[in-house]
Amino acid sequence: MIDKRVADPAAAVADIKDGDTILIGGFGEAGSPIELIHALIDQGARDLVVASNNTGNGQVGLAALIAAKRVRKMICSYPRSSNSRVFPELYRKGEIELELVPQGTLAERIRAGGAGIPAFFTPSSVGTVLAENKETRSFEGRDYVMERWLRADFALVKAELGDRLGNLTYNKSARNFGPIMCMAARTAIVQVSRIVEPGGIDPEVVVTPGVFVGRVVEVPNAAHESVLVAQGVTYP
Amino acid sequence: MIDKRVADPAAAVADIKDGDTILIGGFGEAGSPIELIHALIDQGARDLVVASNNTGNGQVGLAALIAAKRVRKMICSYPRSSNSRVFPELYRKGEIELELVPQGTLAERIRAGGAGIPAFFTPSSVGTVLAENKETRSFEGRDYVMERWLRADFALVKAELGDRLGNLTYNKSARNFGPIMCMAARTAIVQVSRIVEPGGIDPEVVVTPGVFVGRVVEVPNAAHESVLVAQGVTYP
Amino acid sequence: MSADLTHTGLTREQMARRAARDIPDGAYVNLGIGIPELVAAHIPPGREVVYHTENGVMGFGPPPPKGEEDPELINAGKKAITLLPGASFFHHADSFAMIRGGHIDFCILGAMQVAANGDLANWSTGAPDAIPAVGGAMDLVAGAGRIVVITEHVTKDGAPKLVETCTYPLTGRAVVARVFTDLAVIDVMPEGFLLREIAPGVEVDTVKRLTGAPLAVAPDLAVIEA
Amino acid sequence: MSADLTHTGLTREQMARRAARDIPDGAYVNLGIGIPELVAAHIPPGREVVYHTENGVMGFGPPPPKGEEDPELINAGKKAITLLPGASFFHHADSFAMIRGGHIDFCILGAMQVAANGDLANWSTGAPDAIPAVGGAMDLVAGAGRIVVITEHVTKDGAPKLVETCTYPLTGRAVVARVFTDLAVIDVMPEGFLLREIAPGVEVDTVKRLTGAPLAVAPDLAVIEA
Repeated sequence: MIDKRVADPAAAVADIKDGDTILIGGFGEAGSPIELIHALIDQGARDLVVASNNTGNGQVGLAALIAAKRVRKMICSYPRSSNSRVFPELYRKGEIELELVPQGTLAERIRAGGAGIPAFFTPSSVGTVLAENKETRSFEGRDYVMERWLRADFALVKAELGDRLGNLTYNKSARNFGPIMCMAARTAIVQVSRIVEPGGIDPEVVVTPGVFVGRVVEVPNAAHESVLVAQGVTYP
Repeated sequence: MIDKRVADPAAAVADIKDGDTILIGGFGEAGSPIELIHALIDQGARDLVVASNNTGNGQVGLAALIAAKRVRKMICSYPRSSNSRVFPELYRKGEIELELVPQGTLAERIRAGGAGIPAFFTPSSVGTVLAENKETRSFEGRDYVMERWLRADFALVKAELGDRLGNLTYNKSARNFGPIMCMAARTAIVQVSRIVEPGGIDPEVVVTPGVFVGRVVEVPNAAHESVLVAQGVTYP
Repeated sequence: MSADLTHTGLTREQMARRAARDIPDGAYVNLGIGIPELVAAHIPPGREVVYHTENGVMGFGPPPPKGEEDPELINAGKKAITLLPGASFFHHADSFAMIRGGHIDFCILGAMQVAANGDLANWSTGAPDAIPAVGGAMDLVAGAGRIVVITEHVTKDGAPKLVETCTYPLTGRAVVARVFTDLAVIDVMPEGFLLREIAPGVEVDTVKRLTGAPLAVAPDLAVIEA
Repeated sequence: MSADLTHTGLTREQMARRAARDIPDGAYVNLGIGIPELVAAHIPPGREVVYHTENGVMGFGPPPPKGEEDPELINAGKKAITLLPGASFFHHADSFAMIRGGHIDFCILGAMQVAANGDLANWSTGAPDAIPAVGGAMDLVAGAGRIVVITEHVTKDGAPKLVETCTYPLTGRAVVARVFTDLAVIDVMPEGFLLREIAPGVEVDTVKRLTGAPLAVAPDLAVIEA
């Protein structure tokens, strides 16, 4: 029997290794898999390359992982926000690398990684510093820049419903990078609000088919980053 | 008020012009927009370039459009089947062009057209006659062929539910090329089994957001190609 | 240039109201963070506009009442939103397919600088200690149908934001079609900036002096209905 | 070569049963049209396998009873299917993302020719009047994890289908890992074909004679449990 369910976040992230590349879902706090990230902090892997749209807030979740000096390099589109101090401090000190990628290019690179497309052309960033040293090419008289796929060892994703086969639904705008990150990772690790029986998700409304998912762990009352930040919580 | 509803298939296809490129949904009969195709036959546009996975069956739907000599060129992956005689006959006589494309490349070219990606690299067809005269390139030691996006003037698509904003759901494996063809056409024309009020489709289960759709026409009891073929129906 | 700061001009709400009048009925619209967000409240009656936010929502509505915010229902500015009937959710690759693929008709962005050829700089000062953050701006300017900018005419220090050539790192080249400022509505024409409309009580010479590039004046120059 | 046609060999069902034993528990599997379709009925007890069909269904089950076919629930061979609990629908680009992206573990295809280096030809005779039709075969061989072939060992005319070099147009280069025929199980090794298993009652020399390329014999050659 196929059973992708894992007992808890600790078991789900147990085999992440030093130096791994990890996609972490979420746009701001929506879809941020805080419990999985905290389990990764506890687990201790370091020298990680993390791709995520942002760099976290306060001292929890992704910001806490960065604060714990586990991340060698961030690949993201928007590494600052009103409550984001951890990344900027380390970045200014030269203690963390940054690969800045336009948000749509980041999404498309991840989708390409999942879809077996090693490179593609996009009009985004043409003529800007983010296209420097990249191949550009003209099609029908318009310039495009070539971008490479982004694939990863693991993805940490937050979804809504999941079954033992890995089928997923998401909650509202927490969907964001989840579906494509599941596609692009060798092993996608997903925390869901609730695990249901196979068939408990209508085949028409499955957003991520289980083929893209490696592990599913139930986290019934996931924390919200903004609540933790407002409470002044620091992890660990 | 935005209202993409159109009274009937004839009105929906009225402005298709000679020489237009048209994406036609369906995989075999599943998802084939027969009523829209028949309206296009009645409408009379010719010299069309049609991209569709197959070439139709019997003397109805896509096969009837081809039989009526309206199609200059087919772009497809599998232009034959047990009941497909129209295309093979014209093709052997040299009266219709064929651009044969691997099915996944066809899908990805259409998706790229809708996503603003003018070209991408794929491993499919490398080293075969279908990659001849195409640029190939090596990434990480593996060869890939460059393929171009496929965009169209119109798409004819069959969906299940639709609303006046163009939001769509599909029915089972009739989904196939529909969502990506809606993306890649300047005007996507969609026949739906039923029109519902905005909000009648849960935002979580919308498959094609209305932004990709130009027109929606209700066709409550759409014909099934296999039934028509079994009955020996010929259109017009 | 402190004297220039005393010029009469539009409020942010007035700028937003003027920009809103440019949005056609039925448009799919993406509003940037900041002043552009104010535009939604000013769409003229009778027009239906569908709002897209790049984090995966089409058809959202005004912010919810205090206390009813859902942390998983937010816009690109990470602010709580509501849904209108006919809304939909989709993932990030599909969201940027909408943008890059030319499906978003109208995009209103903020700006640090706009050049006379339509170049836009709105993401980085390029300062060595700045944390560069680009978000979806480069995708929006590359893909949206019409790109307009809402911005104060000058910086807090009084320096022109409409310039001959951008000194900040670019977001995109030759992408801006029109600029709405507190002083004027200015089009980017093949020949450069063209003053189309002017705020009530503001002199053309004032606008010219506060613009860092030549400014042609439309023969049918109008006063902005604020 | 008419005498060769009298050789004892496996039935199509037996070929399918042998191939099915190679499919690991938990695999995501795509079965080509023809003999490969028969494999699903022979998965050994205790293994759970999830079937993918490129027209956008994951997790389908056996054909429905006569009269209960749904024309909008079909597989890539355009035959009616049923759904198992945990099935899902998706569009064509996502379906081929699964294939091209390496998410399908195991793919069983038919063949017109397989070369000693693993080249596969299974879509066209290349005849001038043939209607070329490729479907998803080129994507499957480019992306699926392990590609195996089920085929009669020789054509209806008795010509070898395992050859030194394919004479028909290729589907993909060096893609086939193993071939299941009515006579044998043959691996494609860096050195060429290797006979792993042989059908009961069939002589090694017969298989060699009916193979159009050198055939090494595994030291632990086994008889197929048919």
